[in-house]
Amino acid sequence: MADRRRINGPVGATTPPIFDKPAAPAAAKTRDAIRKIFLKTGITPSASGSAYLELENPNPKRPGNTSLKLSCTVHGPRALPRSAPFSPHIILTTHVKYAPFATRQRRGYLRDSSERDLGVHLETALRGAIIADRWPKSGVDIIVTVVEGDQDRDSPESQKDDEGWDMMNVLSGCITVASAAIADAGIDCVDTVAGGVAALVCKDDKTAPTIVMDPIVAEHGSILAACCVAYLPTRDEITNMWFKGRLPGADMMVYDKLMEKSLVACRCANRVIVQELNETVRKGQGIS
Amino acid sequence: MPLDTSTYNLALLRVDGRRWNELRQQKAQMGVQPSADGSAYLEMGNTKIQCIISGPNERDTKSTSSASTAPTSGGQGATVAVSIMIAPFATVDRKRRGRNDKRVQEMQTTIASGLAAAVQGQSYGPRSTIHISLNVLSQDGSLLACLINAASLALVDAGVPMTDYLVACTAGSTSSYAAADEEADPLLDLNTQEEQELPFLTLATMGATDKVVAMVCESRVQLTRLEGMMATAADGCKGVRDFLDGVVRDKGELMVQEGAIGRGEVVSSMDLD
Amino acid sequence: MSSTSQHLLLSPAELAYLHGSLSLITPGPIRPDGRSPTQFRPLTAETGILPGTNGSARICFADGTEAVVGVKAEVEKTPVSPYEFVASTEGRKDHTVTSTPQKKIRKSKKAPAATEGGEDEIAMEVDEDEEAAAAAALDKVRGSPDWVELSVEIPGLRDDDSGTIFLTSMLTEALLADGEFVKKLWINRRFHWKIYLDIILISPPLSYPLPLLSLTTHLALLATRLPRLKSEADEDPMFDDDWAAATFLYPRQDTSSGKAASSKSSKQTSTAAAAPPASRPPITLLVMAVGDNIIFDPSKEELAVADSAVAVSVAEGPSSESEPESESISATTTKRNLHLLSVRTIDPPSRLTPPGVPNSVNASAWGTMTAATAASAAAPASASASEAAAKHPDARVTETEDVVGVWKAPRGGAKFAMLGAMVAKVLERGGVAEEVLDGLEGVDLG
Amino acid sequence: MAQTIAIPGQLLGPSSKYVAGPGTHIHEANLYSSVLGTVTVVQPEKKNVPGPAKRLTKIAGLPSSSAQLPTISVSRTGISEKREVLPEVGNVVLCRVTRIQPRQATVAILVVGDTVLEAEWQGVIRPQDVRATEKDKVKIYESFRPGDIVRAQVISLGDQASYYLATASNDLGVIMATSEAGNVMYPVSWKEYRDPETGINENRKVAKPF
Repeated sequence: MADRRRINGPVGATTPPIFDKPAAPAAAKTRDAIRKIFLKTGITPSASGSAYLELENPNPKRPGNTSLKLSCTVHGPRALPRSAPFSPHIILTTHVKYAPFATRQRRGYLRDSSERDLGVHLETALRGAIIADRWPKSGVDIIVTVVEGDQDRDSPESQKDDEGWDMMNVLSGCITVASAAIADAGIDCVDTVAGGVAALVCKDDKTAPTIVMDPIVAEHGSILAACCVAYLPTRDEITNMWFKGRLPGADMMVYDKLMEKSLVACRCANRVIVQELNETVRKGQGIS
Repeated sequence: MPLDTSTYNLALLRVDGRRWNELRQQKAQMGVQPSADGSAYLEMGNTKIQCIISGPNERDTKSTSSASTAPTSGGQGATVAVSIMIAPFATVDRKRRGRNDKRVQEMQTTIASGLAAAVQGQSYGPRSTIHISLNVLSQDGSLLACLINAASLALVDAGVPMTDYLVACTAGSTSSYAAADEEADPLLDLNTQEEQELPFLTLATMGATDKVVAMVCESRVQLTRLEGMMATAADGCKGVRDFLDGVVRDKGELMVQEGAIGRGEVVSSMDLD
Repeated sequence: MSSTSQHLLLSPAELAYLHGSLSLITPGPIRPDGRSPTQFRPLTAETGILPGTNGSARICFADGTEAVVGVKAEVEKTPVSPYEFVASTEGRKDHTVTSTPQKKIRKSKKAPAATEGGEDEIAMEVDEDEEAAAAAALDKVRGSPDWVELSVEIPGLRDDDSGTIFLTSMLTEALLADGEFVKKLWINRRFHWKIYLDIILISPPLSYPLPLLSLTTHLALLATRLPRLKSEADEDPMFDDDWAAATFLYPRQDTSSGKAASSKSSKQTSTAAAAPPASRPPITLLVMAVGDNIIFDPSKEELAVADSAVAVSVAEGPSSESEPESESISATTTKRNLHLLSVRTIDPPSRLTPPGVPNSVNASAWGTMTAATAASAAAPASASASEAAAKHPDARVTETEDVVGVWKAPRGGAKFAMLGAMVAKVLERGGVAEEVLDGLEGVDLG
Repeated sequence: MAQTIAIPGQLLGPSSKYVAGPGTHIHEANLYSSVLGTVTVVQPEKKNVPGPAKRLTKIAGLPSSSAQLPTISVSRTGISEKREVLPEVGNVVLCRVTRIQPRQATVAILVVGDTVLEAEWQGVIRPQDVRATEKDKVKIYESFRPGDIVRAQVISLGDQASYYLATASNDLGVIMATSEAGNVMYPVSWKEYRDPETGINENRKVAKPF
């Protein structure tokens, strides 16, 4: 018999209220550059290194005109716990955590598998850059918090993007912000790492697909394929690459063009890092 | 869907056409996993289990955290660590078991303490561990019994000294507790349908002797019927032991042919009881 | 710590020797087990080992690593998301959801500046009877990625361990990348199949488990069969309970239509392997680069000296019209239409290996610049490095030139051209991917 | 003028002209910066031909004089006062004794050279490293007590948990001790501290105050 104390909801499924029709996205002007990046290091005094990154939203419809906010803190190099085995090099642990309010779908406080996946990508990207045997027997924790995910709040629910393309933009942001934070923390790096994304998009199945840098998921009709690259500009080497999607033919041409485009995106992002790091040193010299 | 045992009394045949004291069809293989110290694959009916043994080696606490352990020969011998992994596709409807699933841990402890009684661990010293990992590929009744049989077969393959095979079998009673009719006779080696419906117990004995090492009964049984069920289970264990013994002897024969052990020294080293 | 690097104890000298032998150019890389760069380790594979599942497979490598995959399918109700409801009302059709699939409704969409009341009538014509061919309806259908659930179980690793999760997401991504697989799970607009793919690694991983897991998944999906649908379009699904009539998830390109039904559970050893199915599930190959050599299916030792490693997921799509399909059915000459699904770089465990100490700095080897020590051939820079050594014999190793033969964990990443070459080598005509697919076709699907 | 600024990965010079100091790394015969900071070039001090080199405790070959290259290094002074330094073999460190066991004294390393560490590193002083003379007659509890501040020298990276330290020369040892009664004591001899109020002497391995 039903529990008298509990008031049960209606038996069948009910459809939620439908709000007013969101305005159609403005025709996306062809953007052949990455979104403007705001980067600031040394924002958290308690961490040994920290950085904050924002990606500007080109066609804002809401008050805050950013589409991605990331904050990264680096704790280390510090002593390893007693139980850890002897390691002649630094132990790198990376955590990527979405704030519960960051994306359209609220995420819990425990890290789910997609965040752990991003963590492994970030670790691969940074381990290539860090000179590990400079800090024997020590560990460094890199924690990136996604304050605002790169998801457009206004696109109608039906276009609910469950392909996860926005994860690539978040990963490239994480790589850039973590690299700035590591430099701020004074951990020896072979080079600064910059993240960049390029995607193969097509308006509708008539027009030929085009390659776009730093894609905004809601702006394009449908994204066929995308790749996110972590790049060392002066050494011209790639430490992490993540490609996903379906290329029309098996020809490598489209694949290589996509990769080159993402490297261009990385170089632009790297310019921002270099400028910000110069800024901190100049400011540091000003004081001392 | 309840198993209608009513038809049983007519032709004395069970759902899968077996008599009351018939074991299910058993198939077994030893040494299926070349990279492990000892391995065995056992099928009793549709319950299929693969057992991998690594050890006896120096105890590293990391891997034995999720397993349950039991010291052998009163603490001076090696410890036996058992970890069971039930595949999500093992049962009819897929069920993914969490990490510390209480029922699995309980089975692990029963098997570990059972094997600890059978294994002569003192030749390995207290700091070594024999790690037994059991993978359940498909589950159709008397799971604990099959796990024990697979583990003891794999231990023989790993060359761990044991006093005797540790064999186990399940036995149930045809009428449920409420029916209370007198001439309910016991059933041997139950499958899932019978287990869900009838009271049953799992009995593990030290080889063909009647020494009971472990007994698990989680359903209500009338005391008068318990004795009959235990006797049936003990007979079942003898049948299982003969089957396992056959498998081991075939494997031994194979090894002799392949020249793993010389024919002469085999006979001298075996102190025939 | 990636799962591969735990119990591999190789000294810097061994690592340097391995790296040297693998990066040889002239006779090509010399691998510890003597394989050619594109040669795979022998494996035994069998399918249909678990009658209780919709499809199952087991692959065992020669070195003993073994994986078992079970595929189970359940019918699940498709949640009708409210917004689809909105989209359908935009089309102004009557509210009862009985019309045929969306494709038949011809509607012209005015600029959605429709006022709240939406009184403009959009001409709409519903053809009740004209049933679209199933194929035509299929491409309109868009499955959703959460119809597939894949879980990996590795002994010794917890399932929320980052290594396991990386493997799981890589395998899932390969399956979902091109959206073809989820379309097969569509029953009608109200129901769909939910596929559970459970992968178990029986023994602790001896080498990086990715290729083994993906090959086993490939075989299990090939052997998966779903009961034949008897019900019509949008009714509650009714299935034929004769398992022999079950249809394969990846239908076969059979000449005789009855072939699929007749080759049911009875093990046909004599007949030629069934013709390759039109499209096949994806496979993921692990490719490794040392120096300029590209090596496939690396063992644990080889992976420990890798400069870079990449996992490439490839699938064989239906032969697209653009390439004329050669008529002969025999597996060798069919031109496979491979297309790339996903590529991920793997963090090689070589970065976690301890460095060797060159003689110039090693105090116990008279770390001085006497002409005899090999270091003198290196740039003189290392000379004064030994001066630092003299200051305190075992001071931490200061930066020195890369001395040939002394192992140093690789720094930085891989060159762009090298990554491109690795992917190209997998995809090229008659390349490794095709060789693996041919090999897998040989397995008689139980 | 402000020194030049170096970003990790910035080319500093060919490795044939410079020697790599801290904060730099060598890649394909070129010197690159590996830390964010300012570049400093240190000319090697003119080496007057040294007399017979003082016999070092260990026989180490004489550095040949041909390599007189300036060492280039990138220092993080000024970037942030928290400079992360790792205790290196040979550094003189200040540490606080946290635990005394018969076979070792466990210490927490606080200061390396002249930089105060932010992270806590653990060190261990073994009885045979306490004194240079009569190594086997050393009693730990007569040399250190929990709470003392000790100046020691790092002799090895040690095991996974702690560095190995030694106080085997005169200017190493306890530099500040608190007595049983709890007030700060002053050194009276090379192995005794005295409590000014109670006048009781306590045994310590005293560092020669300079």
